[in-house]
Amino acid sequence: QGLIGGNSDDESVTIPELATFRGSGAIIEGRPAPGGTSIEDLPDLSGELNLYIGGGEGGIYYRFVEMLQEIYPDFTVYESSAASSSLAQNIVEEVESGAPQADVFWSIDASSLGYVADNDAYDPLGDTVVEPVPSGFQGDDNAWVGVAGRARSVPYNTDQLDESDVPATVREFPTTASFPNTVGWAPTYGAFKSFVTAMRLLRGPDPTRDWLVAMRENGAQRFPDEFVVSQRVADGTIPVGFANHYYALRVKNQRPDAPLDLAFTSGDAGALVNVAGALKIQGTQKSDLVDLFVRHLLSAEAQEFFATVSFAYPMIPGVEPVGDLPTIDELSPPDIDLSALSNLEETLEIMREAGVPG
Amino acid sequence: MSETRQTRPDADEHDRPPILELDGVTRSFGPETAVDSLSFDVRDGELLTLLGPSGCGKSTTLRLIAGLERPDDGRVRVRGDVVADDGTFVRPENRDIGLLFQDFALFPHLSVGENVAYGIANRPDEAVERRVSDLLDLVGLADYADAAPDTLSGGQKQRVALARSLAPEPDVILLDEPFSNLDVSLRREMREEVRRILKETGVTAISVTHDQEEALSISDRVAVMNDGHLEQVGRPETVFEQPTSRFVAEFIGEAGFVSGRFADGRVETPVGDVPADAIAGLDAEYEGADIDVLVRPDDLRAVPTDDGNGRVVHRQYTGPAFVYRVELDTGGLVYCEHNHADQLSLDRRVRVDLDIDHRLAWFPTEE
Amino acid sequence: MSETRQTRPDADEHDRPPILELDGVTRSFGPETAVDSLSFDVRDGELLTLLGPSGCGKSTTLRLIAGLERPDDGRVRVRGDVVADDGTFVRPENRDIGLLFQDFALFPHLSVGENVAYGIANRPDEAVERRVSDLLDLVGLADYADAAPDTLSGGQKQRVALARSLAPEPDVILLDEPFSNLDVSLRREMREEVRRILKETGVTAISVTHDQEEALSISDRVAVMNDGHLEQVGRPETVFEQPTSRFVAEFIGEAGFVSGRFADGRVETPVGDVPADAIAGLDAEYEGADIDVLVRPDDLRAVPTDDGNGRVVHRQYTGPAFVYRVELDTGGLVYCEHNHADQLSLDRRVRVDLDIDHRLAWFPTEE
Amino acid sequence: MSVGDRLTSLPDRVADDTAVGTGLTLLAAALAAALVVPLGWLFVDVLGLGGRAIDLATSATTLAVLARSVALVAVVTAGSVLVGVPLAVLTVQADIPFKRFWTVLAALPLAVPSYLGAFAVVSATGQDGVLVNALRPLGVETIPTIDGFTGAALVLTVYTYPYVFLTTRASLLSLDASLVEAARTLNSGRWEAFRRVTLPQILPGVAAGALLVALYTLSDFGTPNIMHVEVFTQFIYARYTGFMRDYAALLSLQLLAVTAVILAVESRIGADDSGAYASSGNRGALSIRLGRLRYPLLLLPLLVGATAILLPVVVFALWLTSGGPGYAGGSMAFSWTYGWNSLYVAFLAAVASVLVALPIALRSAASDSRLAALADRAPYAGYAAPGIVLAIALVSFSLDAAPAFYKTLPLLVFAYVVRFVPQAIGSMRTSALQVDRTLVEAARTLGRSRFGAFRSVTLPLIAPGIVTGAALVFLTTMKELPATLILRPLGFDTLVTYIWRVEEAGLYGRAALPALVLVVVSGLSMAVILAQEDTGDGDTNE
Ligand SMILES: Nc1ncnc2c1ncn2[C@@H]1O[C@H](COP(=O)(O)OP(=O)(O)OP(=O)(O)O)[C@@H](O)[C@H]1O
Ligand SMILES: Nc1ncnc2c1ncn2[C@@H]1O[C@H](COP(=O)(O)OP(=O)(O)OP(=O)(O)O)[C@@H](O)[C@H]1O
Ligand SMILES: [Mg+2]
Ligand SMILES: [Mg+2]
Repeated sequence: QGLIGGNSDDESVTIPELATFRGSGAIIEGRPAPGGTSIEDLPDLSGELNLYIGGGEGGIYYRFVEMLQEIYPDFTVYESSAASSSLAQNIVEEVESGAPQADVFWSIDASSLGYVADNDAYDPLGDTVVEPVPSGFQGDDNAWVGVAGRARSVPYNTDQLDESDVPATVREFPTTASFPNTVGWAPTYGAFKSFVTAMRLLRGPDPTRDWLVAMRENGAQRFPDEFVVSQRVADGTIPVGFANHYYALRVKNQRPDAPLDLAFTSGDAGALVNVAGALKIQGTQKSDLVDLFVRHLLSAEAQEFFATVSFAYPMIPGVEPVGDLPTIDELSPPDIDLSALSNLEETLEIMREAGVPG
Repeated sequence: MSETRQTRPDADEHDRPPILELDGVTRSFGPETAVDSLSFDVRDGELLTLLGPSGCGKSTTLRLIAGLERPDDGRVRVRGDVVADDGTFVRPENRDIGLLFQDFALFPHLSVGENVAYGIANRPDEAVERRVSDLLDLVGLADYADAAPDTLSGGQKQRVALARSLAPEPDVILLDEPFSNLDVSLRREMREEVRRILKETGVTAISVTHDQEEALSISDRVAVMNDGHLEQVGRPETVFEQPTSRFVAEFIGEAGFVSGRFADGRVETPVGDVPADAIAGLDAEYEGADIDVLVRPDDLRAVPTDDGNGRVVHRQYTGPAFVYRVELDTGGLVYCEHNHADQLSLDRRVRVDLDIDHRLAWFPTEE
Repeated sequence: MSETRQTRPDADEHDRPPILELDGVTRSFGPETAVDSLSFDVRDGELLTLLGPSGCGKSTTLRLIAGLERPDDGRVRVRGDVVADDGTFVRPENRDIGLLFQDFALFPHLSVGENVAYGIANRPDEAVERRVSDLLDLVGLADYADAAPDTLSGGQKQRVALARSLAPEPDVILLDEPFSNLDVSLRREMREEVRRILKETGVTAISVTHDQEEALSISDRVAVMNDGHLEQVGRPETVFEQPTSRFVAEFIGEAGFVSGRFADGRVETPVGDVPADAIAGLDAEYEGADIDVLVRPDDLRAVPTDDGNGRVVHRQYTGPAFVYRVELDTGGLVYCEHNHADQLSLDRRVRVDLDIDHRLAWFPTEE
Repeated sequence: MSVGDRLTSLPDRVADDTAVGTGLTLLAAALAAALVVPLGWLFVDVLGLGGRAIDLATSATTLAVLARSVALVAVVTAGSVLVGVPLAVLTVQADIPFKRFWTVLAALPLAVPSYLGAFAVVSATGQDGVLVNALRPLGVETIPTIDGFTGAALVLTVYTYPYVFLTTRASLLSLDASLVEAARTLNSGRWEAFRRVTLPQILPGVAAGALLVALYTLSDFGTPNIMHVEVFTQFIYARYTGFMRDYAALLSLQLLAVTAVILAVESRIGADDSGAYASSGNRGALSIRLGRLRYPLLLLPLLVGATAILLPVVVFALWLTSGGPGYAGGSMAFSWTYGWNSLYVAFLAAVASVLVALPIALRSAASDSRLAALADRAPYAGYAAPGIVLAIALVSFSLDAAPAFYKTLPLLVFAYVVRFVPQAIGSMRTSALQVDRTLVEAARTLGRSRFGAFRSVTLPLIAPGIVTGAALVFLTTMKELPATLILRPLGFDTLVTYIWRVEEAGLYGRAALPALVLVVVSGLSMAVILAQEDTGDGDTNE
């Protein structure tokens, strides 16, 4: 029971209590109430909205959309979900043909947003919409806004290593004596490719290739995805790996006693923070509804949901990341335009040349 | 190989209007000419039998008439309407011509009854049912209406095929060896029955057969084909007794030839002298010619004797009789048929005598 | 319908060892018993012909012998070894028995030559080639080695099937209507050729045929089947002249019956008196019995007369002769064969007389 | 004249068919063109690459990956034939009990998306696999991880052999048993008779199935990806997801070139010159008595069935009960509508494919004109293109050609037809080849028009092929993912898109129920479909 309600414009709309938006598990307990704008303080959503939502994390995020539809009986979302990059390319084509299908694009990574933005297939979001989010997580011209973040991280096994054993830069990994045959990675995974792209943008192609070769020659082990990498680290099969931060939290949430912790490199590609974000598709007839929808995604409840259910980095200052994660400003991400991550061609070429096909 | 003499037209050959006319019809498969400028007529209500050696083009002729093959050349007319020539081609389903296939072509997915009913599906159910059961009765398969074709014996399949082709009562029906898989008594019974039906309903039929007795006994006319062309067409008696070519003579019935010179109103042959008036069409104009006279097994008798004019080289039991093959001392083989009671042993020397009660046919002697 | 009398064993019946023995063999398909406790032997090197009405189980019998069907009951032995009974079943490929299929079963994916070569593929290439060309010569298809089976005429297919089954020179060969699609002259030629080959190579053969002349003329013995069981087996003359059942009498050749009482050493029949010694096996013990005497067309003569004892109800032209069907005034039908020169018209009253030169067969009169 | 030459004189035996034949050829060609046109949009994409195209296409890495793909294709195709043909023979000709059950079981792996199977295999094996955990109490400590080239080959074989199985079955069902009997009496043992008589006659069927396997393998992305083999599709996929559509299109065209080669190979062994194996006296299906071997032989379908179906079901079910890896939270409830949607589109696709395939297959069976042959072959391009590539091409195509249909059900069904119609063409053509032409001629002389004869004779006789074709399209549509994801109307979810979504979200356990539903529904529909097939399946020799 326990409704926060009362302020709502419409008697029929009841906002569930905060716990409903929270995940469950050891690392979630005892969180403070989130700051930021509550859904209660936002106008009601109503009408129909066509949503393109990227796969992967999007599957979890979509649960929040379902909750919005439960809260607002007059609000209906028609979704289509596919790989973010594929949706991005579709959007560009649809817009070019004058037949956009969706009103809003919720991508799980910034490169897809950047691709749509670069191809001018967006309409800018309202200023009030993007205002709560730090500028590093926005597109130029309000093209898109981040709604949840994820950081590259280094999961390590606490039984085998101390945090101090983990080098502060990825550059040092191949030369770290205690690491041969031990670093786990998942080169086919999109986030890994973004990481390599970032490295390429930061350091240039040749050093990146050399780094990949050195890693491979040092016996880096391939895994199908980074969740498996994190599992294997927790199992002690490998002491350390490269993975998005939330995979380790997922493992921890299930196996609270697992000897698993996260380290972060600083200032280099290994500390890249990528975001899932929303974009208004050019030609939508429902510009205001899209703005309002995105504001809902940036509400306190939504951010709490993303933080506690998918262990993402919240995008508004009032909401803490889960567990003992450093806050976003404690991380030292590289200075890089996230939209530029969409240029993968050279990255793939480099990876191939290095014998680490993606 | 076989020279042709003038044909004596049969008396009734122009009685009735032709319902089917083939005119110079030719059909080749690659280098092989299966049917070679074939021309003949079939008259309304007539039963014509096509006879000929295996591979001579009989089935192809039927297929051409039915519209399953298109002639390379020539014209086919039904009731005076052209159904196939250079420019015209009437489809098989519009020709009202039924065909019993040599290899039956029963529909494997339909029961026996459904096969028979296939061509009359547009009639009222009850009529179909009645006709199917009548026809199955006719072919002695009343109990098999529900059987699948592939559980039938060879003869049973053939009978179903017959019933199926009769069902729609086509104007013209083509029967490709309709009784070849039937035993003699069933065959005799069926062919009389079929002939009766054809005659009653006035259906015109062309039947292919390898059974001479069948050809001679039930046909109104017999057409003998050889290597794609027509050798002779005529009433059974004519074809049998007055073959126009050696081929026909040898193809129908066992044929022996005895040679002699026609002189002084008689022909002197190894089996005795034959008066010219016992030989059909041997006019004075042929005086002095060397001729071969056709002798059938029943025209000759072989008497065992130590001198004689020949020797038994083969004998064949046929039930009621023995047929002896006798090699004449002058060369040449003749056949003699004897009652099975008087047996001659193989290699026995015999004297062969003529014993004729009808006029014989003759051919100019070959070089 | 047909009573059976004692069989007189044929003289040569036990000459040679049996190579094939069927003993109580039964095979049913659902409710239908296709072969019903069939027992017979075939002796080494013999040519046995199976005769019987359509659907009587001939093909099934061959399939049982070849190993393509398993008997429900009974035993099949080849050279004394059991090849099929309750517990044993020797596979077809291990029986060394060849089979010519009634419906040919040519391999459509192989050319004519390849079809013939199929069973001898393990021989050296050259030997295969020679044998194939010999066999194709034999069946008159030397030019067709490369043809596809489905471009052949019916008779050509049958000949290929024959060549194929002969190629591996099996110990025993089963021929299911091997000549049914061939014209008479080719048939005659082929069967003599085949018989010669079989005899030369000592192959044992069972041949199914619907051609009586074939059955009587080339077989060492004839087996008559009816409705799944054996009616009679014996030498051709025996089966023809001394049938042990009315069924056999009627099935082989045209049969008429005349009835009479056996008294005072003679039987008085509507066609005249017959002395008892002209009737085979009519011993004194039957004195006083009512019997039917079997008369074949050649045992009777019909003389046109205004009184007489019967009436011509049907006549059939066979080439050399006419067969008249005469309805006797006392009831019953008889057949008379006359030379084609003496013709009787339909409905003519005739006097039918016996004209016999061999002993007749008889059966007790049916109630 | 050789047999081949002779056969060329066979087509159009009913003499008036030439005109209609030409018409039908044109129709077939038009249909084929309609199916292939969308792929033309790939060329448009490639044009964007300009001169780089040649370099990219011939780079050493491209060729190396291509070679690996081809090797995988070869291994999987061979494996599928080795599994599929014996199973087909077993279920058609052998005297095994519960034939229908084994038939459905053997065909069922086709209903499981191979990537799910691959996923299950990877999860089940290896040092921490589900299987090891389950077997640990029994003392099993490790099971080697099944992955890499061998793993991919294994999984693909297990999930694609049903193509060979089904098409071979259709051929076997129309086989004239008396031919095998003839071979046996000519002293061929069972095996020899099979090799020399049965095999040549079912070869077009086997080849049709093998072709589908080869092209499926060539175009599959999920399985090699999960098994960590870098194959060409993955190469393409990586470029596509890296926003390099033109490059991906170029590579796709290369893939289509490989397809052309495979098609050429198939038409050598397949039906082209050795077809028309009609033989008149059909004695129904042959029965092989297995005797004591009967039960041991059933281990084959059991084993294959167990790996292909049971393993994923068990793995997913374990996750369903244990929560499995992934998030504890999140609901994404399963809805039965997904199942209904799957059935509905699969049904529409099957019907549409049969309608499209029929003229193409009939024409190609009856005629040997180049155009008819081309019409028969061309649609395979749609099948061989990786799903994602085809989906992209279709997006461009429909946006340009028929924007009104973009993301509508008709377009989705069209996509399925483009993608899967070759499956129907192949099996229908095989059975059309086996219809004895004199039967049609008999129908014509009995007064039926060409169409009437077709309806009452040809159609029932090619029913096994139609049924098989429809079943193949139905099953593959049920599990199709890439095109469905991209082209479905908004809000239209199917079992597979749902599975994809939960899997992507890491909610592996939730895939269990829909995966199970997919298998069960496919199994049931397969049973229904195969039931129709048994018309000609009399056990005459029992
Ligand atoms: N596979 C089968 N299933 C059901 N019935 C069958 C089967 N094979 C044969 N029969 C039946 O068994 C009987 C005997 O058939 P069989 O083929 O042996 O006859 P047949 O003597 O060869 O006849 P024909 O001279 O007509 O070829 C027939 O009534 C036939 O319908
Ligand atoms: N479709 C075809 N292709 C090639 N040759 C053919 C074809 N059909 C028939 N022939 C050939 O044409 C000739 C005549 O064949 P047809 O079937 O008309 O003979 P037939 O007189 O019916 O012989 P049979 O009495 O043996 O049935 C044969 O030599 C045959 O091989
Ligand atoms: Mg013929
Ligand atoms: Mg038979």
